[in-house]
Amino acid sequence: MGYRVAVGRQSYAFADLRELMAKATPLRSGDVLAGLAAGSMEEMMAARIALADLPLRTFLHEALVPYEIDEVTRLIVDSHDAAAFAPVATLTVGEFRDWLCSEAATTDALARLAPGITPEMAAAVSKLMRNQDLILVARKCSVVTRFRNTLGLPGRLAVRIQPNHPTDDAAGILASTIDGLSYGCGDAVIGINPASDSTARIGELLRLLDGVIARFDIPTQACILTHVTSSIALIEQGAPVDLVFQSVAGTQAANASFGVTLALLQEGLEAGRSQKRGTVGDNVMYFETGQGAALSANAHHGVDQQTLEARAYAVCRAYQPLLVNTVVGFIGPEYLYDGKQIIRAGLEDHFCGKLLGVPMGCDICYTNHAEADQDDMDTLLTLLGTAGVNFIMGVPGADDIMLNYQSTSFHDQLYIREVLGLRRAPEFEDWLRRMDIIDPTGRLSAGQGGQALLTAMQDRAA
Amino acid sequence: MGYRVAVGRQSYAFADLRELMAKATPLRSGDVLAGLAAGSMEEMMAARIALADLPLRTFLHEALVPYEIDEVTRLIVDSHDAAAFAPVATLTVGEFRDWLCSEAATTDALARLAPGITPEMAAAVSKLMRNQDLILVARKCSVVTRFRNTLGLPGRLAVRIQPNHPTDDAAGILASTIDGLSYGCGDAVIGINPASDSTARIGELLRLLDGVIARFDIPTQACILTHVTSSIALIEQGAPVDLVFQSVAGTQAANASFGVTLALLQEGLEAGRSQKRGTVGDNVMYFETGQGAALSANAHHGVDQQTLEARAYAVCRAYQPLLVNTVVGFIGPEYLYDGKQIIRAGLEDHFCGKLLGVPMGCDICYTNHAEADQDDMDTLLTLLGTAGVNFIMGVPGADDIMLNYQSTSFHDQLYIREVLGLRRAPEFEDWLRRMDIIDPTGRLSAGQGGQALLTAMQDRAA
Amino acid sequence: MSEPDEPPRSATRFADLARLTPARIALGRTGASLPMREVLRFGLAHAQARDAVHAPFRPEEVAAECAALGLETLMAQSAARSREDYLRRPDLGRSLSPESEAALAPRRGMFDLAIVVADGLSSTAVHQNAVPFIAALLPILQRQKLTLAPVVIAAQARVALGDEAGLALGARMVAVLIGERPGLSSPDSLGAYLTFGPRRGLTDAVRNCISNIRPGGLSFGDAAFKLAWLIDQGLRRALTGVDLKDDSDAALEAGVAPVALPER
Amino acid sequence: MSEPDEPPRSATRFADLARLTPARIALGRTGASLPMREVLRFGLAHAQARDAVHAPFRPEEVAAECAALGLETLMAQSAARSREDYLRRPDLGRSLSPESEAALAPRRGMFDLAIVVADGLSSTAVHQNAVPFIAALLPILQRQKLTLAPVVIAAQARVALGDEAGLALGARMVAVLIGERPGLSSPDSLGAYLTFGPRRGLTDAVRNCISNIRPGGLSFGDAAFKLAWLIDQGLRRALTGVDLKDDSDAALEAGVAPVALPER
Ligand code: B12
Ligand code: B12
Repeated sequence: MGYRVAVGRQSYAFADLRELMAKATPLRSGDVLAGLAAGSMEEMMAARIALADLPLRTFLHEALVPYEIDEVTRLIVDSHDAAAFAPVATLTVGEFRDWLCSEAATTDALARLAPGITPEMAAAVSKLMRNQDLILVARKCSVVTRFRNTLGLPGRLAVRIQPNHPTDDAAGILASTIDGLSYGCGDAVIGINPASDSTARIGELLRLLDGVIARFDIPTQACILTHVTSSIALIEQGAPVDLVFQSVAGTQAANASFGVTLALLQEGLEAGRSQKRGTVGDNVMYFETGQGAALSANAHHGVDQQTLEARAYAVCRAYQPLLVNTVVGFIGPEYLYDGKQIIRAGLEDHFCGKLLGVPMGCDICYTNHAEADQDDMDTLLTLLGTAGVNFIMGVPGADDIMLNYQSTSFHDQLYIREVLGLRRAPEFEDWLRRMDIIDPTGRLSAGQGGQALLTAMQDRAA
Repeated sequence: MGYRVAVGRQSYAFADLRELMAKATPLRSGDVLAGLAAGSMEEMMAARIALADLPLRTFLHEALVPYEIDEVTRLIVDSHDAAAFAPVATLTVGEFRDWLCSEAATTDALARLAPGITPEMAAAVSKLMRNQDLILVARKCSVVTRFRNTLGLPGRLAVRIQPNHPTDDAAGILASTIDGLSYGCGDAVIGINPASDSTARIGELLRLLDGVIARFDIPTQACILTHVTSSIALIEQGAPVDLVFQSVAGTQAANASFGVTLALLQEGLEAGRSQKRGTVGDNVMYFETGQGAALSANAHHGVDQQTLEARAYAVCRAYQPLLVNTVVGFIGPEYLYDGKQIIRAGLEDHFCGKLLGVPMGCDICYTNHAEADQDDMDTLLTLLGTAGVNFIMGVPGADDIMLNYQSTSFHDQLYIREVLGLRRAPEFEDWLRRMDIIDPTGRLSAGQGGQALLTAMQDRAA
Repeated sequence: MSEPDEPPRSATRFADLARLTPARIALGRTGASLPMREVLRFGLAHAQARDAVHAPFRPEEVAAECAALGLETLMAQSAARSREDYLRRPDLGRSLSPESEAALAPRRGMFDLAIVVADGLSSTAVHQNAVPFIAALLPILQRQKLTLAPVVIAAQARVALGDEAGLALGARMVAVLIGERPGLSSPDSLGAYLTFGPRRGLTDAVRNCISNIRPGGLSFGDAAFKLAWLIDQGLRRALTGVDLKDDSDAALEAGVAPVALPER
Repeated sequence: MSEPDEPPRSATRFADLARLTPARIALGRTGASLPMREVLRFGLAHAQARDAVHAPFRPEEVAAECAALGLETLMAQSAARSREDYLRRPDLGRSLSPESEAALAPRRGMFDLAIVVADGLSSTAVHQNAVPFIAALLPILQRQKLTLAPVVIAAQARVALGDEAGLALGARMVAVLIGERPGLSSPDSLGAYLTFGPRRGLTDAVRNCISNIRPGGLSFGDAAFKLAWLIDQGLRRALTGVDLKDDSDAALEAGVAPVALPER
């Protein structure tokens, strides 16, 4: 079904819903690369005007990626909760945006609504929203998850320690981990991207982190970000796996390029749960996503990258994850060209995820081939802090020496806590107090805090 | 005196302090236009490395604009407070940045320091600071001023109603003013940019605003943003002038192009004070500035635009202003090319002004010939709200129909209050409560609030 | 689209306010936010205003219209070679190109006033409003018995280009009619800048400005009266700028038009 | 520069940590912020890493070095014509230019393995590490008695360009040695991607990857052993990708090198 809009003397036609969605999207290089972007600002506005008038329920009847060929579409359609959707069922996309901004959309109302929202609806409404709307509404959404601590409570921000090392060297990884803990990081997860794909090596890393957590009795979880099949294999071998990681995308074909299917993710979930390693909850999955992944795998079906990204969250949602991380500027300028595009995408991703009921964090990051710098990251960090992001990365000095990109640092999280008064996960905060790493105001302690952590290192050396 | 830095295999030379300052500046089109910008990122970093090592007191000996030919330089040098400067007198620029970020730089310490800081020092240190530093430190600075209310208290944000009209039509201006008040705006000032330069017309506008303020007993002030000479003339004619306005810049020559001298500003200050119209204080000056003004008047002396902007604040500071407003994206892309440059400049200006002890507000804005949009403004608004900006503009629908640019709106201020919990000036807040315009949480009231304001309109009509 | 929850106030009467000004007031709100329809209306206006900056200038049309008023014209071009150049290099927009300089030189004479029509940031403004404004101005100037240089039609021009043009033509005063930067609600606003004794190196402090000349702003008649008043006063006192205050309104009201009342 | 106030902990011992990893740890802090010297160090590294992306690729040098190892080479070029193009259009970087396609076709044969050296996002990585890595790999491949196609040296290339190159040469398997995107601390990191049955339309799921090959990362010897192990296993099982797990470490430790231990 086509759409036609007249603005001024010009009339614009959009062949189908996919085209309408793509043309309504704020400019980004990935959509230009895919040949889907609007040709002018006026055309973009025409698409938004048409999109605003579209009944929200259209997305329940008209699939952007065909049901028959795509299991992600099937998941979205088959698991849609019509009762939850009821309060907004008669609205257009534009009216939905007004409702989201209104006082009627309370934290509770939004939580009840989430199962009724499809990723396409979330993406559509986000395209009509300014940055301030994305912040304002996301801020009202609260998605709380638990494994060994409680993440996502209002006014709190968690941090993943990302102690990567180019050769997976245990001492190096441990050093980064201890440094991170001494800055009060690590409540989201201590998560290593292994340089190696070797299961033996990954098993060692798992035991390393398990040892640290056990030794200091840290109310947090560890994760090695290896392929889900490796995690399953490791669980079978009896390795101490807290969280099962996987990168996911918004189409079956893109997931296939990642070597995963929904059934495999279900297997991963069950393997993870079978461990019963959580103490306060059993959210065992950790997912990463990022705009452009589907296009980069030639698996985008003519759908814009932001909509596909929202579909990835629907994939995540099905497996009750502890953490979902949009690694927003990670891939490169071919998908998000500069700081402005990265900032916008970060806000969209966070909003869409939260609206869908997913525990969104953000890897606020850029690569050296993109037109971005630390100032852009400071900006996005401040915006996402205001928007209530569940967690961010803690990379030593913001420089990932293995993945070759820049993210947020142990210092950056201190900054955002300072200016926005954000606290850590409650169990973790208590632990940091006990260890005298932080003082009662939440600032780093003036005492001997963190010193004890060094013993982990010394023992190793011994 | 020259500077030389070796980085890697390359060595960079900077002929003098002006060149060093200019090359250390984050990229912006105005410095490129002036032929002052660094040629590469590496050269920029080399300049910053040299600048970080420069003793802060260098700026006391070495003037960027010669003392002999520039009264702004003379003002800066002659009014420097050596005792206030003492705590940082031995630091380099880089060490000064570290001190500013440290716990030692408390709100009180920063207030005591302000008279000891020259604009060149502020500009220099800002060039070494990331966006997050500019926010973090500015947030610790508090500059409180008073006329009919108290502006600049921590946790508070004031708004200027800017009810401009292309023909200065009284009814139109009044309509915009009432609309603004009904959104709880107007505590900074109700300030009109007159389309006309006619003193008679300006006198009418002054009486119009004076009438509204008197009628509803609003604890706020009015201003017509006309040339200081016009305000002086109007005061002599007995017109009700609350605040005396003037655009200023950072060099004598640029001020001359604006038709002002320091002596004239002093006259303006005295004329304003002679009125004794303030109730809680006598800060009677309202200044506007913006990067690029000096260059645009061919009066930049080879100094980068950000440093000159900081010098404009030293001009303002001398006249105990109530309000200083950097109209950051106002002039156009030849000085700040895109959203990124506007955002950076807004943060720098706010930081430098606050460090110098000036009551900084920001007209968060852009023109239609610049590469910027509402998303960039939302971003800068959120950042400046976090940084503790004293006031912003309230332009109906963000569209100034006379000055032809986009600023922040009555709605935008609601947004930033909502997400950051910012309150209005205390006296004004009380008044809004009495008028039932806001409820006890500070949100717009659910009652008949604002209705009474309409009577102003009806009376006029009658 | 649904009516977002309006601010709690008699909406009809607040809505009445909107009729009093083209400003975007009485927009309503949803929570703290602008309603969707206004967000879209704004976005569209922004898209269109951005296009206005780049709308091509058609100097021949302006020349033809001037000819219809009986005015001779000269074509000129600033040193800026492209719109990109113009936007980033205002310095270039302030100078005549060497060719234009050469073209004006032979026309040097003894004129009271030179009028320069410059595209500035909105050729739309010039196309819609420059010639109607001149048409309103001309009769007053004629009554003032001023000698007029040929009208210069300048592309990619800034205000200060008038200084070089006025100097080249030997005019005592120059009036630059220029497209102001386009606004969301007024992509067609014309500015008039008056400078006594045009020559290189002047600053804006020695000019007077009349702005917002367009049907939705200052009418052609009122603007013409103001400009003529300033021209008259400026020529008498041999200056323009901050020392010449626009008291034309008083003159208009008092009927003491030193020249003549505009025809409305 | 002054010592900013250090985190309250025995700095010497925390500082010891920094010797254990190239990661930026034990940096100290001033308030909540990174000390000035680290901000500057980071900024400079960023400036230099950005330059690395644009550092020119010198394929002739690579060819000469390969020749010194006794390897024949072929020059190729992707469909991306400029660095700008390459950065914005990864699709172009994945295809051979028509000229290169034509140049490879005549060399089609029956090879076990084709090696492609591709600039990727860091020609620095390739210039510093590709040939030393091949030198470490070669003896193992020779012991494996594999037939090797001429080495393809490809400019403006992405990983998937190897699929077209391998197909064109008739290789059962292709190993692409490519410059990984430059990091702040490692502008010189080389990746090796192995694909069985190269042809158009493959996804990354059917490849194996060895990453961070450089002196500060995975050593040439270890990387060569891993790659040779994967090649051997891949050829035996006629697959690469997610179904082929890298168990070379176990093999290495157990001494069950199916091929030969790398010479270190
Ligand atoms: C960018 C990147 C990605 C991007 C790729 C998309 C893109 N358009 O570039 C995304 C985010 C999608 C990604 C995903 C994954 N990646 Co990755 N990725 C990288 C990274 C940071 C840079 C690669 C690079 O510079 N390539 C060079 C450029 C010039 O070539 P290119 O043709 O543009 O890039 C292609 C390859 O890089 C390829 N690719 C990217 N990752 C992987 C992983 C594997 C196993 C394979 C075979 C191919 C592959 O995708 C690109 C597009 O085709 C490297 C780290 C590094 N230092 O190199 C990790 C890295 C290669 N990835 C890794 C992993 C584990 C993965 C995942 C398997 C994670 C997961 N558990 O799901 C997934 C799935 C990959 C797949 N099968 O498709 C590991 C590989 C470990 C190993 N030795 O096997 C690395 C080394 C990082 C790490 N240690 O975690 N990745
Ligand atoms: C941009 C602008 C400025 C910029 C100019 C710098 C720049 N590089 O563009 C800045 C911020 C510096 C500025 C300052 C002032 N401005 Co101003 N400005 C404008 C604005 C918004 C747009 C002008 C435009 O589009 N010009 C067209 C472009 C294509 O030409 P240009 O050559 O690039 O622009 C030159 C002129 O615009 C000139 N200029 C700008 N403002 C003024 C004011 C006066 C009185 C004069 C003579 C010249 C002048 O400066 C530019 C560079 O030379 C207009 C509003 C409007 N709708 O036009 C007000 C406007 C022209 N300015 C106005 C005023 C009052 C001032 C100030 C006198 C304010 C003050 N009290 O100090 C100062 C001083 C001006 C001076 N003497 O130098 C009034 C003029 C009222 C009147 N009828 O006289 C206007 C109409 C707005 C208003 N109502 O407040 N301004």
